Amino acid sequence: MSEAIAYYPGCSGLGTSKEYDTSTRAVCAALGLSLVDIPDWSCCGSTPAHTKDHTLSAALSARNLQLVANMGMTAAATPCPSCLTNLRTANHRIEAAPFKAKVDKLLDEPYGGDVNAISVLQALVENVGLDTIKAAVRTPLKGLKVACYYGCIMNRPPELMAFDDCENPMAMDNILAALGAEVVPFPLKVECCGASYGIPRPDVTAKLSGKLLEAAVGVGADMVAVACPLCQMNLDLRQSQVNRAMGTNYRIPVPYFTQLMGVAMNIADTEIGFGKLNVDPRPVLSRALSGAD
Amino acid sequence: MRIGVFVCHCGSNIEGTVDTGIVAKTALDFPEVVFATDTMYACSEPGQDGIIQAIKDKNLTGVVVASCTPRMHEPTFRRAVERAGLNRFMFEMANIREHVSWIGKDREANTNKSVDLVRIAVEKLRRDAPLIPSKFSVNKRVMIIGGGVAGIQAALDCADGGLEVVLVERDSSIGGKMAKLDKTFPTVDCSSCILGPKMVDVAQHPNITLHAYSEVDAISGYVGNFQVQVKKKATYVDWELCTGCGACMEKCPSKKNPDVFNEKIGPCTSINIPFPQAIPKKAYIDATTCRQFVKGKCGVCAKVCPTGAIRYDMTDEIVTEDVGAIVAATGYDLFDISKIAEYGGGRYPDVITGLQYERLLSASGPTGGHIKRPSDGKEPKNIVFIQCVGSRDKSLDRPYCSGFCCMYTAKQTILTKDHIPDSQSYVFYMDIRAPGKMYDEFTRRAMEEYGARYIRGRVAMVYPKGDKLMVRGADTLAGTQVEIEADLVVLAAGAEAAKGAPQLAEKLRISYDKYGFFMESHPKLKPVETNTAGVYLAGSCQGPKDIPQSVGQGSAAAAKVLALFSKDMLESDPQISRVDIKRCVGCGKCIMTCPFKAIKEVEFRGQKKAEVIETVCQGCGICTSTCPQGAIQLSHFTDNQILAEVNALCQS
Amino acid sequence: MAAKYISREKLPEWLKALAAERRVLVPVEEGGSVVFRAYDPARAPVFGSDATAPPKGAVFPASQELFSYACGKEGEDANPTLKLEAHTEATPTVVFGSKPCGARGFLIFDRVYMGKKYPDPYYIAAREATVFVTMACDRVENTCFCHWVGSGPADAAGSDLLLTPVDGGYLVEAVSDKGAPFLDSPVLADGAGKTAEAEAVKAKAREALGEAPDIADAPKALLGLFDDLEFWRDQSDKCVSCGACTYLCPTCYCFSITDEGAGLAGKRVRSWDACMHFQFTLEASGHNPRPTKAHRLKNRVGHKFSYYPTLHDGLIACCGCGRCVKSCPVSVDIREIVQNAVAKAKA
Amino acid sequence: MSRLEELKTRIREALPGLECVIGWQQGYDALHNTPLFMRSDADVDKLTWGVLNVHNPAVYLPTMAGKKVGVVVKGCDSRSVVELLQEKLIDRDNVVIFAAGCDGVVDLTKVKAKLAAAGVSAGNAEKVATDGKTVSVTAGGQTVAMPLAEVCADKCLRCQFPNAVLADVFVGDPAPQPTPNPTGNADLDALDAMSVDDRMAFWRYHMDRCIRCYACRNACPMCVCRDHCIAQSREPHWLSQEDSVTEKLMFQVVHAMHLAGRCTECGECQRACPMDIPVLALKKHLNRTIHDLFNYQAGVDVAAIPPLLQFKLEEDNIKERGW
Amino acid sequence: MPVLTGKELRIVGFLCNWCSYGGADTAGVGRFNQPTDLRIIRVPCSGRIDPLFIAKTLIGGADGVLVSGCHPRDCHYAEGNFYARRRLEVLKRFLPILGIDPGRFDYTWVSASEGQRWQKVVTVFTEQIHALGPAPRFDAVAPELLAKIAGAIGQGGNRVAA
Repeated sequence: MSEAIAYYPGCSGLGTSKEYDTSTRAVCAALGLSLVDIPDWSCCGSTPAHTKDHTLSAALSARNLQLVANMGMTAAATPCPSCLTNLRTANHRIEAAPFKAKVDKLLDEPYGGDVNAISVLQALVENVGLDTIKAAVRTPLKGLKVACYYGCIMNRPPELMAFDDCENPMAMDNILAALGAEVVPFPLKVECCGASYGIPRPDVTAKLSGKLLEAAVGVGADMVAVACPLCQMNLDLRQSQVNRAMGTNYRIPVPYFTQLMGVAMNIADTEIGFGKLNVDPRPVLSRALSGAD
Repeated sequence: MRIGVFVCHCGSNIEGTVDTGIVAKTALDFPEVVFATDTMYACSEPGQDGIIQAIKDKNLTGVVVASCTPRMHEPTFRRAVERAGLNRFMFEMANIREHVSWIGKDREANTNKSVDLVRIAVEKLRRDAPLIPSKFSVNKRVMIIGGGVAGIQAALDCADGGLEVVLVERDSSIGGKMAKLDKTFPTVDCSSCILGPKMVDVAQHPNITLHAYSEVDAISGYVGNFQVQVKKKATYVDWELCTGCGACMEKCPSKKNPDVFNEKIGPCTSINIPFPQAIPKKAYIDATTCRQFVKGKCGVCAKVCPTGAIRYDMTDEIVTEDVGAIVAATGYDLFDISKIAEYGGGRYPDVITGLQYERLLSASGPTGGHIKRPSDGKEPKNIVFIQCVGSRDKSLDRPYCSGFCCMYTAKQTILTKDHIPDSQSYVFYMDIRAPGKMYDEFTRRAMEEYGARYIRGRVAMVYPKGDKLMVRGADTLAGTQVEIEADLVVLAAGAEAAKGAPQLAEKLRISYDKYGFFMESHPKLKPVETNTAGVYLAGSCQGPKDIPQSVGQGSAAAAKVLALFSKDMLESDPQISRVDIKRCVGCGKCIMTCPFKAIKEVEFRGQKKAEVIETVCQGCGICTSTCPQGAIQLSHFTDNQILAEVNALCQS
Repeated sequence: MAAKYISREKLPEWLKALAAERRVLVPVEEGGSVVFRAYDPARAPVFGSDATAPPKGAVFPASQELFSYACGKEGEDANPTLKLEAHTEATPTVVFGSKPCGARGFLIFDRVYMGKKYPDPYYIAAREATVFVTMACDRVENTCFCHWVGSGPADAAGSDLLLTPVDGGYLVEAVSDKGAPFLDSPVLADGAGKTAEAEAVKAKAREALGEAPDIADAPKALLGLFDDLEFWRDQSDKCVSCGACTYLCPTCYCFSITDEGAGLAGKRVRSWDACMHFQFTLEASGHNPRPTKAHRLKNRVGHKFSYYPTLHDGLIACCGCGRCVKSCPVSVDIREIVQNAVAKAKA
Repeated sequence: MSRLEELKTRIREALPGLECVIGWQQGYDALHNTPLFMRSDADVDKLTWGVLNVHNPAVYLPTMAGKKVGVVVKGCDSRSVVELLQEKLIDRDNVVIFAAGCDGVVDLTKVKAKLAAAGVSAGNAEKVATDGKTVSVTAGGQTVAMPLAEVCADKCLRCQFPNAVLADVFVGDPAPQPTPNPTGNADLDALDAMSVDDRMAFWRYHMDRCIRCYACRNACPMCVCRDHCIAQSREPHWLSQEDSVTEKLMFQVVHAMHLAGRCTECGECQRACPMDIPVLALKKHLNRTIHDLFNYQAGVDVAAIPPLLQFKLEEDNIKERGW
Repeated sequence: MPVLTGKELRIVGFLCNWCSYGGADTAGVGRFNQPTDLRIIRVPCSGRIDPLFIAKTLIGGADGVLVSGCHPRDCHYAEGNFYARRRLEVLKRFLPILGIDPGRFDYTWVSASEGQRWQKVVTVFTEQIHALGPAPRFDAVAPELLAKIAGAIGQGGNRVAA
């Protein structure tokens, strides 16, 4: 099987979530899903742009989607739910002709409107398939208890994202189960991590993220698998902040689900990039996989 | 033609934004209009008398009334012109209230628009012809579809009125939702104790034929003469022989099936009598779980049945019932709580519906009337009730209020306290809707005497923590977030249209709203009539209703049927299609498209021609727009009439 | 009166001069057909072949308002007042460049609409206001049969001026009193030297038509076949009962009258009618004395070659232009029918 | 035995049981064929087969209902017969269909233009010869050869059915399936390329010269209202008899809409028009719509139901417009 | 009295009696303000609406035509709107080839209970027609436009008589 899809890493993919990007690329390559880089891609028009100007934000998304169209492709995958929201929102908004006209005015080349944006998670489930993933497993994650945390916007709003159940999504659960991990029933899969409050109100973020960590520990998870750079940052990088604020002492790894896929598929460590995480999952992983626990 | 135009003020309803004087004056310039006036209330007695007087004084041969919608008063004015000696079809209305005065305040534009609407009414009237209805006989039998409390009441009232009644029930017993309730609000009466006798009356009434475990398959005909095909589903038990002794249920080896009567919170056997008071008290076999059908061998019930009533080879049977009127009383179903994933219904066993809770409370329920939670059978202490689950929620396409949930939740908190004195009930609500007699007092008692804690706010999420359920919501009065550790969560699932309601409506040729509830003829004045003559509504099939409302509607529908049947002959609506035999080329396209099979092919001087069957034609006019040469014309809505209206608007 | 000459190059100048004072209709090409339209210097007239539609409409429009009416009412029960308005006056017109047969058609009209019994003011006004400048044929087509009906390629009957193509231009002759003053135009040169050449052109065209068959017995023959429906069935088998032949015929003059009302006002409209249509003789009862196309074709041919000539001194109600043959979707050939009738009568 | 001779033989055999057989013969000149109603063997001798058989003989069938008749058809004509059968306007037992493979027929308008370009008039045609690829017309003593592909009817350029879709007697070898030639859609393509306002001007320009002769209607095999067409009735009174562009165009709309889902695109409406008005484009556009919406083509299946006389509860290709 | 010049355009509605006419009534009862341009012709069923009425109205000089019937499956006569849906859709797609902007005609489904929806439909459609402006007329095509078309057809040149 060889399938190709345009790949939109998003700005965090080049920075804070580099390991998400590298692991995604490596895993997809190994699974035969060819991620084709979009030449000259730019910002998706996320937070800074769309809080200021919806037209500008949509134009930025439309620009990137048209670049995909120019590649002769009809779909793009992105690892970042925030990018995904923005790309899909733009597609939705330009269905109204007057809005599209305003957007096109800002563009060198009008957007044809027929490029679909999906998450890497969706691409892995739909374009690759669980059977293929299962077949690619070399080191089953047997014994590893994982809580899958999707974040609040991966499936919301459901009419726009049109993928999985928005209250009880299962895509990542299914993938990790395919890798051989024991997926614990995590009730707060789509709860808010505090997201952008990290800067203005770190106390709110600490509380909300703390609740997530508490629930994960409560259901016996060894680690929390995530699919969103911002969630990952709040749960991992800010874990000590959480502990300070809540009087707890968590030290639970928060890897990207693609990194765990990399482990199961024997991808090179350099691509998995565990070293970039705050809480290193490797000790927990080796303990779990060796059946020591 | 001598046309009179009457422009109604409707008090200030029209006059407020339309200069009716100018409309009347301008109407005098229209062709064949010889009289025009404005009038205060055209529909009032003096108003109607004025029309009648003018017809006589001015020798009018046709009348236009510009007032409200013809859907309201067209019959009124038709009767008025008929009293004055005109044919009642020599009358047209211009709707200058609903379509003009009430939808804008620009007096100049409204007056101008009213003039246009009068103009097209005059042009249409000029092309009207007198129509004479023909008469046909009435079959004085009535069918009631649905054996809930509304249908039971309608059936008993009709039967007591001397009519032959055919009652069709989808389940194996009548009783409907009311039979599943433990107690009723606000009297906390025993539900089955007050319903039971009525059910027995149905069984024993000589005028009532009951088809239980049956569904309406097809309906043809028209008011006075419907033919209804009823599918009697196979019960695999010969009900002539079954005595309802229950021996089969005791021995049936397939015991773990979800009990539909108990809202699937308890098990039942494959051969089953749903509850002790069932009418008819007969057993039926669920072939999807019965070992004889699933595995091909068992036959235990056949062996133990003392009367030898078991028939594994039984098949569905169609019986045809000829009736003159039909009452739809098909009730409602509950909103599927699993659609609101954040509440965990369907995912967490201890999140249940109010009706399931009703079964837990009921002495005839799966727990014998002891409240035990489904997951582990423990008695719950903290019980959270969530209101408006699938009601008043636009995002779920359920914007309407289900009406009775506030009340039954209050009742359930009271019963909970009675059952478990050391329990605590919490109720998350949006508003308390308790507008019935003694209703509000009842909810107050729940709070004040029984200590139920009412929290005004929505629940955001229910999630498990250990063996508890965490209920997180807002208390909008306190302005805080609340989180309650619950043992059991009861969702007041909203009412929605019964499954299959739209399909039945299509068979009945009645309208239904976007949620599947049947449409009444007029929301205020014709609450149990439909727009299809001879078809009436009772109970929650029209919209959520509590028991007294449903019973009242059952009686109302029965009264309508009795009034209809008080005449031996009915008049057919003469607004039907007619064939110009000279123009008809016999291509049969009208026959193909007629939804009522109201057109037949006949031979006329050796040529094929179409002919309309007067009593069958419903006057939709599909044939008229299908016939390329316009040889079949719908009376009162002919091509020339519509073209005259078009031309009047285009050329004015 | 002495003939004049005009070169092709000068023709637009003459047309412009004529158009300055009156409506000038010339044949122009429109979507593949040639139709008479008001002269527009930007559109070159097509003189080479006969127009698809003859200039019939110049005098007898396809539809024409006979009068308009308006009812007035003053308040209730007042007797309505009725205002009628009729316009018979016609626009002075020159029809320029028709073939002679196109103008000859009006001879058949004239006897109907300008007779003593039922003079038609609308027609008379239009006829008198119209001058026909026709162009003699220098070549003939397979469908031409003017010589059968007592006409020919240079027939002046019905025309006011006759142009004959000669080398470099046209010889211009006045062939009626109405036409004579037009020769005074300064654009026209002396044509004396071109007369002989013109005569040769006319003779050549006439010769190209060959001998006409003898149809003198046609009136009697057709009348004799009045009840022979099988004959007419055979002749009309392929006819599709459309109105192309009648509407394009320079001699068909039948009309229908309809009232079109809108509110209190309206108009009475006269429009071309076609005897090939079912509605032509449809009675209000639904009965139709000419129910089939056989009945109707019988009438069309019979009228032209028998009934009309019998009433009108032998004048055949056909100018032989051949449009009915050429424009018929199924090539019904009136010549063949007439000949078949004559032959059948002989047999 | 040639196809034509075999056809004649088969028709002669069948003739005794038939009221007549409809075909073609040479008309008033070499360029014009004309429909032929064969009632005797002598009539059969006149039968022709070839590029000049432009007419659709199916048009006569509904008027002969009740009589048993034969009809000779080209592929395209046979679709009209099928459509008539499908709508039960003729009786299968009463029609015998004779057919042979068709190589295409000419569009006389195109032939005339070719001749005009060569400086001769079609009105003087003397002789026509064809070899299946080329048509040679002799007129005014001059012979002009033209490739059939350049002068054939547009419908032949798009032809999908060179052989009858339904025939009782099929003589000779079936004609090969032609490759569709996009130029056969040039008329519609040109209209598609116009702005809406230009199209209005287009129809105003063309309909102005319409003479309301109804040749388009009467030559149409699917116009079965015939004598009762609403264009000429007062009850109902759809159209006035005024010579106005709106009334004339409205009739074209009536014709087109009444043909929606029934038109087999035989092109007779446009061929019959004495004023060369491109009325077929309207029907082609409508057929394209019908195909897009209902994936339907008229006149290929006797058992089909015309799409506007039926419906689906959920339409595949009709989208609800949001408000 | 004509439509109010400069203020209103000529919009004709064809509404089925049972649903949309009732929906318009419901909108009236609910006092849902609407533009005044629309004039409603009541017919029993959307199945009664011959698409030719719409063509006739538009060619006859209306600026817009709005048709509304019962929602599919909710026809008082069971099937009328199903036929209507096909016929009206065909007409809508046919209009542009005639030279009529398809935006001048729309059809929709409004039930007797949907007063607010009716208000929205009328408002949006009226705005749509005002955006398109007064309809051009076949009998008043600008001479320049006509000349342009004539020129274009002339250049095609294939239909010139000999």
